Amino acid sequence: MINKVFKTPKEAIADIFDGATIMIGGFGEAGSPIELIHALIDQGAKNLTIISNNAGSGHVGLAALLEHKRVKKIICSYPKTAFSEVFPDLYCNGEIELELVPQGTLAERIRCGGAGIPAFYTPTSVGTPLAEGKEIREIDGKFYVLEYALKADFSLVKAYQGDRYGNLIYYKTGRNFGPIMCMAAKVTIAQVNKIVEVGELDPEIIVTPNIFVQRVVEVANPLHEHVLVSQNKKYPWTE
Amino acid sequence: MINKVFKTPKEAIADIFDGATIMIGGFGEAGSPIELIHALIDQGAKNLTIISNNAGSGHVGLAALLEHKRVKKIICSYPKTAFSEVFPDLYCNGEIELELVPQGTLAERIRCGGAGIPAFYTPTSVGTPLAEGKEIREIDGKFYVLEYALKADFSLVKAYQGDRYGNLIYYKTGRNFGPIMCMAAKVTIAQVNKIVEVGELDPEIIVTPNIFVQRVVEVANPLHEHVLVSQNKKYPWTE
Amino acid sequence: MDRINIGWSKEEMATLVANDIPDGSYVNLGIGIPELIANYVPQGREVIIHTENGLLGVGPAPAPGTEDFDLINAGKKPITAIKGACFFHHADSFAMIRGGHLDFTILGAYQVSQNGDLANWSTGSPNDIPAVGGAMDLVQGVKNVFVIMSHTTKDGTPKIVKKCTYPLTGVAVVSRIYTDLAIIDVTSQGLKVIKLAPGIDKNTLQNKTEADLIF
Amino acid sequence: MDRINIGWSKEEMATLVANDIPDGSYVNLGIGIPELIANYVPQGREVIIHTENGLLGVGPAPAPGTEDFDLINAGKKPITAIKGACFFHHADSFAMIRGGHLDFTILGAYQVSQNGDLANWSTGSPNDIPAVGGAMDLVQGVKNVFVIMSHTTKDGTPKIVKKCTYPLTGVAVVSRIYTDLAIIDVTSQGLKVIKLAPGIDKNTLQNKTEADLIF
Repeated sequence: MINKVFKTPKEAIADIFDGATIMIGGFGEAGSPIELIHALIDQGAKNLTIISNNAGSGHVGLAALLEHKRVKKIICSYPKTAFSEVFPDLYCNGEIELELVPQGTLAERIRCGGAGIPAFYTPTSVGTPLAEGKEIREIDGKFYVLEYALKADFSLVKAYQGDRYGNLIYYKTGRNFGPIMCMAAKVTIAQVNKIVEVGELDPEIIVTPNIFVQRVVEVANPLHEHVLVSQNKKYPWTE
Repeated sequence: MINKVFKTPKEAIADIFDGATIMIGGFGEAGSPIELIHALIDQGAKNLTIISNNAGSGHVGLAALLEHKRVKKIICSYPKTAFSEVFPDLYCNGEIELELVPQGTLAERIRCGGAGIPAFYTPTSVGTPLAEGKEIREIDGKFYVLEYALKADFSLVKAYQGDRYGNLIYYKTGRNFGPIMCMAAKVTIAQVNKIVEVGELDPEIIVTPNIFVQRVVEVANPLHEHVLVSQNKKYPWTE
Repeated sequence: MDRINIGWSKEEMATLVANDIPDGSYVNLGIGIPELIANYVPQGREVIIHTENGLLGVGPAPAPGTEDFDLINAGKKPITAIKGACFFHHADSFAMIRGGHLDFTILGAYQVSQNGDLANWSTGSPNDIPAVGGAMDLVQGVKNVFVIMSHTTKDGTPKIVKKCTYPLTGVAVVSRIYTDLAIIDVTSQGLKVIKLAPGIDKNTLQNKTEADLIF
Repeated sequence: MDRINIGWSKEEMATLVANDIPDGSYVNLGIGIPELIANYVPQGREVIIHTENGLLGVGPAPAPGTEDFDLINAGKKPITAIKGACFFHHADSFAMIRGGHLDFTILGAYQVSQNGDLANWSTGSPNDIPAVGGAMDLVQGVKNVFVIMSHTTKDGTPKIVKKCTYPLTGVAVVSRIYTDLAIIDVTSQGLKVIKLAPGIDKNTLQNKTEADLIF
């Protein structure tokens, strides 16, 4: 019997190892698997490479993971968000490596990693500093840069509902990087607001087919990053 | 006001021109826009290049378009289906050009055409006759072939429901090539079993976002190819 | 750019842009002033607004207290969705952008050059945190790239230049510039002024512009 | 291959394959004999069957009269969908295949060579209509490529050969071959027989095989 359900975030992320490459879903707060990230902070894995659109905000979630010096490198399109304090400090002190990738190139590199496409050409960034040192090719009179697929050891994503097979649906713009990150990791771990019975999700509306998900864990009432940031909370909680 | 609804297949396909490149959805019968194809036969455009997974069956739909000598070239993964009679005859007589493409490469070339990716590398077909003459590249110790995007002047697809914006949902395995072909044409024409009001389709379950569709036409009770083939029907109908 | 004392206000600039977007257009709005444009779409036009984080059909800002932080725009501000909207993932969203399906993108800028080069993501300062987001994809893929910005920096330095000194977002990508002082088309002949703000004359505009203007 | 008079029947071959597929596997079944395997999954195992035309979770064949011709498999035969199934488009389907997400694909073959080269799409005859479908993607992307076929052609010509004479589907892609006479692993040492059908001895098998076998 297939049962990908884990009881707690702690159990779901237990085997993440030092030096792992981890994709983390979310566009800002929407879709960010904050409980999985907090469990990862508790677990202690370090020397991580993180692939994520942003670099976190305040002192919770992804920002807290960075603040605890667990991340040696981040591959990211926009590490400069409102209330982003941790990343700028680390970056200016040379304590974290940044690979800056245009957002669409980031998305496509991740999808290609999941789709068995090792490299592709894109017009994005041609003629800019982000294309420097990369192969440029002329196709039908236009110039393109060669970009390589991204893959990960683990993906941590947040979805809305899931089942024991690993089927997922998302909620509004929380979908963002989730579906493609599920495709691109050896082990995808999804936190969902609700686990439903197999068969409850209409086969026509499933966004992430179960084959792309290895673990599902229910977090019924996930924390809201903007609330925690406005309260200046820090993880781990210190009361 | 945006209104992409056309009253009849005839009006929806009226401007398809001689020499056009047309993607036609469907995997065998499922998802094949048979009424749009029949309207195209009536309309008379010739010298067409067709991109489609199969080459039709019996003497209706795509097979009938071929039989009327409207197609100079077909780009296709599997032109040899049960009850496929027209294509084999044309092919053996040298009356049609065939570009045979592995199914996954065909799908990815179409998606890339819609996604602004001009070319990509794939492991598929390396070491086989279908990779002959193509650029081979070694990436991380494995060999890949360079494949180029496909685009079209028109795509003809069949969906289940659509609205005046052009949002589409599909029915079961009739989905197949529809969503990616919608992306890859200048003008996508979708026949749908039902046109619904804007807002009736849940934003979470729309499969083809309206931006990829230019025309929608309702065909409430589409013909079933397998029935027509079993009755040995030929289009245009001759009673 | 909090206050503009001469020429058009931000709201007037947004109105000018909105008037130039035809019925039925698909439009991506950048962060900041471009977001205002959604408020000035003329009555009777349907313009579908795309936000690159996965929504086609951005609606008006939510009433205070009704915000949903899982429904945000590229600037990470809460939004609403219109009837007929749809959600999708990032690879599909950038397929729309890169694949040429959007009609307009309206972006802010640090600098625009006379051939339409755009610099809007980095000042190049070593202390600046580099962050590019979707800008480089938008300028490559969207059919018409419009810039909306103040004509000069606060200290009066021209932002419309012969050659950008800041790192580029794209080469020869901008087709029209809306500033508080003028509307300028990027043409093969050069920068052509198509409208002056009330009270602005040709000399004043040229003096605030490093690149040569055609009137 | 309509009747097999010695060795295993088609149903027995399908049972052998089905027994070798662990619980929880994701499996793509080719057209023809491979389709039978779905009927022989041992009780208590959940095996999720993928069909490349856009369904994960193929169920048993529909009862006569209940066929839905919008719900078909890669062989274009009506099927059903299990609870927990999902539909998707072709690019996503082949992302599953090419991206290495499927555990097994079971394919028919014209020829398999001693290093695992597969020929199963064309006889190379000029009168043959070339048709490749998804085979070349499957052999490149799926973790384990199994072949199920008759050991020889009807006229007794070996199908397990030193070097394929038919056009290739993929180079060194097959890991195991199930025939009516034996189960054979493709190893770095060569073709290793791991099971003989009842009544088949080593000599008989080697005589019907062009490539050298290891017992």
